[in-house]
Amino acid sequence: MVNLAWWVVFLPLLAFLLISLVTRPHRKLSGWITILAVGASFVLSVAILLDMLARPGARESAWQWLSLGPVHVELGVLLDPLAAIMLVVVTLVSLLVQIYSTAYMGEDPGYSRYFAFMGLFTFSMLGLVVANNYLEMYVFWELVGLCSYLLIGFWYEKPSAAAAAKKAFVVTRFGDFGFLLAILLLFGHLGTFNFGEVAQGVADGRLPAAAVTAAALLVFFGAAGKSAQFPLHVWLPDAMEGPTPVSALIHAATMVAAGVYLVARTYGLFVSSAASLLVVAYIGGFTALFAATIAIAQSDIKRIVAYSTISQLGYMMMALGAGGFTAGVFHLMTHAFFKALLFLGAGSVILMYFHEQNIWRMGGLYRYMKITAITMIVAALANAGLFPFAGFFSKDEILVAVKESGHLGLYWIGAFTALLTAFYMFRLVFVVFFGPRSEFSPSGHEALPDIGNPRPAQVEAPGAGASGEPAVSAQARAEADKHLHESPAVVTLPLMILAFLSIVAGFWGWPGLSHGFGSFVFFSGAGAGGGAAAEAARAAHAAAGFDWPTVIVSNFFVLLGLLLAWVLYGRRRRAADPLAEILGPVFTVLEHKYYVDEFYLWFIRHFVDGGAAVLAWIDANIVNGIANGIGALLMGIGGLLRLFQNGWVQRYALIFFIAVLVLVAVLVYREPALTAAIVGGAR
Amino acid sequence: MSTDQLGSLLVFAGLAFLVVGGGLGVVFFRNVFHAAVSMAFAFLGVAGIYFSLQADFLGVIQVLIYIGAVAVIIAFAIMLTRRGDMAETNRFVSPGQLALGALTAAGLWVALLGLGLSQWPGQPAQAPPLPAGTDLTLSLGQLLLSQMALPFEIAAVLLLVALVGAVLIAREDHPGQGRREQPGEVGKS
Amino acid sequence: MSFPVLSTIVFAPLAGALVIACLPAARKEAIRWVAAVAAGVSFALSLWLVFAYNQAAGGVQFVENVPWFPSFGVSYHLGADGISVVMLLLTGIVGFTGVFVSWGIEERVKEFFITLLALMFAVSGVFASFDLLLLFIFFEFAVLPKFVLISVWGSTKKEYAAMKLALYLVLGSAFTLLGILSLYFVAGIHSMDLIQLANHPFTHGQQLWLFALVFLGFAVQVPVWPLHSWLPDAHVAAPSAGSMMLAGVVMKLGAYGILRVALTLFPQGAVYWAPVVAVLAVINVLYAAFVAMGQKDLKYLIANSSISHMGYAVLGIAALTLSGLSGAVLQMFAHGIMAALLFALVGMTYDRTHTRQIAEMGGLARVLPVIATAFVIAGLASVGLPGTASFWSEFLVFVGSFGIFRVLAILAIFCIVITAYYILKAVQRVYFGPIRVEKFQKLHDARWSDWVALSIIIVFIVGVGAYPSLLTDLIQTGLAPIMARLPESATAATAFGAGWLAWLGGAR
Amino acid sequence: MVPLPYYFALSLTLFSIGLFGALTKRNAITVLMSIELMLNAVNINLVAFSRFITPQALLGHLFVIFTITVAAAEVAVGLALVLTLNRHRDSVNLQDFTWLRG
Repeated sequence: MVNLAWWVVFLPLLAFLLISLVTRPHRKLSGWITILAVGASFVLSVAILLDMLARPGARESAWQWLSLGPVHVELGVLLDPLAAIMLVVVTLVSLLVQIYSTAYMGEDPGYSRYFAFMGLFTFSMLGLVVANNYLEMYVFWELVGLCSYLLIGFWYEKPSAAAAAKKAFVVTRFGDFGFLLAILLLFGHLGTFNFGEVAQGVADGRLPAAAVTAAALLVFFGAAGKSAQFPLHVWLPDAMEGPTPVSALIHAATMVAAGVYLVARTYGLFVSSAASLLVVAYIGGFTALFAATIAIAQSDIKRIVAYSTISQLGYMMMALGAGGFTAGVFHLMTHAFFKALLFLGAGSVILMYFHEQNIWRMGGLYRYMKITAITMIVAALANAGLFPFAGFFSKDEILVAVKESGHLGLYWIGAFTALLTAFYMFRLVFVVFFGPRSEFSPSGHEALPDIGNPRPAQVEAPGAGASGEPAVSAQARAEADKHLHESPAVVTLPLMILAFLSIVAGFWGWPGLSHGFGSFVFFSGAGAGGGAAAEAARAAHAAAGFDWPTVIVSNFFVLLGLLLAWVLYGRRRRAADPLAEILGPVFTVLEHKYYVDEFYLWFIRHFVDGGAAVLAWIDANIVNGIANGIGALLMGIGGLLRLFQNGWVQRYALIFFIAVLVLVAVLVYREPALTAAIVGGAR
Repeated sequence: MSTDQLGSLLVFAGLAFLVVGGGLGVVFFRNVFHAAVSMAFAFLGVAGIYFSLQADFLGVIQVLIYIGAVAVIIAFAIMLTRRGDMAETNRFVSPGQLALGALTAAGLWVALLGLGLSQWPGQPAQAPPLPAGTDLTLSLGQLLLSQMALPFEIAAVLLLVALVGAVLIAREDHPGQGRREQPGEVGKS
Repeated sequence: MSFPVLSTIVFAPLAGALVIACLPAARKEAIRWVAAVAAGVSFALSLWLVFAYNQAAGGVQFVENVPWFPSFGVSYHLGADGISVVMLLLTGIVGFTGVFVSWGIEERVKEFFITLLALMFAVSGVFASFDLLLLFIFFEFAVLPKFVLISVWGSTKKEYAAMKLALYLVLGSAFTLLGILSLYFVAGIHSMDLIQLANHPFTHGQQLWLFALVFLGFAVQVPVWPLHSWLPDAHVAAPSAGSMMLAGVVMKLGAYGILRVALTLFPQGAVYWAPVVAVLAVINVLYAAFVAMGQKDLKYLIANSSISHMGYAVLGIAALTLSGLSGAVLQMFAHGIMAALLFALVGMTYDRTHTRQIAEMGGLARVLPVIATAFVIAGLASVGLPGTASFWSEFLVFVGSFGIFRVLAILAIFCIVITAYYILKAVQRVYFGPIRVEKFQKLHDARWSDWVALSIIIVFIVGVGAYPSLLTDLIQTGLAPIMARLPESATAATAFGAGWLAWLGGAR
Repeated sequence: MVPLPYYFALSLTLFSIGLFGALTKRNAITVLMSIELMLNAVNINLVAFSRFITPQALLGHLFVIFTITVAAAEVAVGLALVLTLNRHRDSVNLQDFTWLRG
């Protein structure tokens, strides 16, 4: 069964090579090659999952990649419940996104290039999931970063896309720097890269406590880079420059989850150093709250969902930090479904609405896109965490785990973030699908300036829209509406599947279920052993069933958030954001994402580019200067000597005889014996 | 001092005066032709010195060649390169070079004078008398054609080469020499 | 003695040059094909060498030893051990692709290829020679074609750059010659043969100053930080094939020299100076990276990034561990082909847009897709992405040096972020984004000769990236004798190093 | 016959005058003349020392003969040169003939 995993991983790579080398000119064919490859991988993954469900346990097979003295690097596959789950999630979401992309990227000139990169991405992500040692994970980790660079910068002609791609790569690379240091630290002490052996080494205490914490924090540093945790979150919102299916696959379901997966895979490190757990929990919690607050003030449909992703990832990290391994992973799975659905839904809206992304130019689209609307509402409910939906079960588990770990502060942050999540989700739903059509809705395909969140004051004056844009006449809007229609089946089918999953997936985690998610994916204590204590805790936790206080608190907050959204946006009459007035200056701060980007840019422009310019100047003038200086010095001395050679015969004679005079003086007065000998020697 | 010593001293003084005066004349006369004439007198003085040293053959040669040939050639040269006002032809170079030149010459004179006058071992106070009947010219001739035959021949060749060379250099039309340069053009050729 | 493989590899380019000399200058095509064949022979044989080298036996193989100056004990001694095989392969690749990249040269084609082949001859000579003086002669001979290449076919400030290169390199080789002669007389065994000298026990004191001398001599070539200012000017001024050979192979002569002469003969000296070398290496890495970031000219950026990457190789050498050294040698190979590819691409871009200023170029990817894709691959290789050869080399260097110079290694590792920043910034500014300059609309993409060159190098970059042990096993056998002679306390570099050196180097 | 140092003194004086002339005169011909004076000074010395120290050997005299030959040749060539230069540069001033400068 294990070598099936090799096929799961390498099929998409085959697709990538086939497309980029052979079938590049044939668009349709390239699309189908990737879909077939990922589909096959999906089927095999499901087989692996079923086999894993039948007989759970870790199975590993490795192949010698590089051995050099003490350094042994393997290319291996490690299958255990965690990996099996992730395999299915990744391949399923990837398959749905590929199908969806055939329509979304329909008339794009880079069609086959897009599917080639999608194949490469799926290969790297699957490789990352099945990796059995740190270095192999780092290799696929970087490859995934590469694919995200290529796909964000897919429309490389757009300067903003190219800049976003570079930003994404550099920020995640910054995280990878930490991850690499962790690997080197662990290898330095334990002499191995393999996860099992490292966990065993840590358990046996061969790693000093300080080194364990350092390694754990560095690993988390890498994970924070990839999963866009604060302060390395800045690249994800900009990554929305890429095509929407890319955002759906990479920046919602799979790649960003890699950070959480990494922490889960190396959980042995974290468990044996309480300090690192604390850091992970609090950074996770803070990121969740931080991102949620920003999300409520965004105007771009994709950026709202992006910040929601950062917030949910914060939840997962908080869960792992609080010891809720199962909760974190379960939320990872459910989140993948409804977040992918949200992005694909947003993509469907954008596709059909003249590629417009600002929610304040939409409004009342429910009539035209019923399926998209309904599926997005399901996703919003799941994301907010209302009872029957998947989000509720995973988020509830997280809150329970946080409460059990005793971080009450985090518990209330989590609950309040649930409120914010519900609020911004339904702000989006109400503004986009319900209420009156916006006065600034686009009538044709020409690109319109970004109007951000129009303020009620601006819209007060009749006819004048934000930034002086004339309100669109009713007649023009009616004519534009004729173009609006539901997306084709290829788009709506994945939406419906994901919506179904967003509802059903939650039930697998029903507390107390005999073969529930908790009994399948759990952290079995140190290494493969599975300490008795962990076993008992898990059994007790599973049997406890619902933790009623948490259920009530979380649902109450969600409903409150929904109500607030309905009050502010459900009954609005104009395309203007009342929240701007309520929060005033705070709103503008949120809208500008706490000015984190601006700070980073300022820092880079001053210290990094500035430093580089200074050093470049130093190199050009001082180091070069010295070299040229020596050259000039020699030339100068040469020039001096030339004075003696000015062509006058008499000048030469003069010098000649001065020398004779000096010689004679020396001979006569300093060496009398010598001169006597010379003069007297005639006989 | 005996009378003949006084006599020879007087003769030497006269000759010395002639030589040094001629030398100074060469240097200090403004007109280069007067310098040439004073040079001739200096050569005459030198010839006298030879005779006073009983080197009569050399004295004759000195007169014959130096005064007869060299002085004459120099006179020709002066005549050939005569330009305008003769008085201005024999001037000194720039004062800096002049001072340096004078200093060097004087320095050399002082240094070597000290050496010359100092007593070095084996210096004969008085010139040893020549054995009677020694014919300087005869012995010189024998020496020249016996031991010194080779240098003698080489000297002959040298003279020939010099002769031909001088003629070639001073020829009027130099093939491929191009136009004359004006004084202003320094080092541009 | 069987077929003299090494002599053929070394002298094939020279033979090609001589044949070209006989061809009339007008027949450009014939000249180009003769050059291609000559370089091709050398490349094919070096490729064959990789597989024919008997790794089990190890040591120096394919030996050709003919006494040359018996009175001095100098002999024409060619041989190849693990390291030389890898370096010869590098020379073969860069030389062969260099010929194809310069297919478009029009003025003075005949002299160009004669010089290029002469350079290839000199460089492969250095890598194959096991006699100290022979190595030095080839080393010195290499300066001549470089000077001619830059000063005749160069571009910006070519005379200045050529003269500067010549002066620096001659300065370097002056120290090297001083080192070689002093070690020859100090050893007194009346032989210049590397293997015999390696067995000769130099005293500890001798090893200290001899190592310093030889290292300094070769350091100018690498270049190590204070002596580097010749490189950017020379690389920028050189024609694309010239800068390919310069960046691809000639920079490695210095590092190879340090490894082959300084490290093999004076291990204790190496251990003593290791912290200083490490500090210089890290300065090299960070300084050049920052300077590269501040550059406006694309070719200057790549030249400085080459210095930064060679800093990693020197750091690997300073670590004196097996993984550090093998990482250094692999980095020499990986950076060699990658720098050659980058310079080839910049050359191609320059031939079409006639500008190298990053600001003036933009959006070339739509007009030059092949060159843009190759540049992205090369850029990612220089960033050290897995799947490219430089990932493995940098990783091995990090593993090797992390244990010994903790603080310095961290600084060097941090530089992968800076490199990513400036390389991708350049790629974004030059190839992505909209086309800003109107006349760049209609540029013709890569010709067939460019295709050949690019594909060969990319195959090697990705090939070694996917399966590095092909080369690392070779390198490991090559390093075995050196590692054996390193005093076991080599890892305790601080044992000999003066106190503050150790502190600076970050004791374990 | 006055004692030897007198002759030496005379020769030295003549030599110095000749040297002074050669170093400081602008006119090429005067320089040549000064050189002739220096040569004569040397000849005086040769003859005087030969007469006082080795009256029989006559080597000094021989030397003088050869010096005179050389001097004559030298004057001839020297003046030829001066004439040609004069034809080119229309002046006899040594400072105009500076083609051979660095």
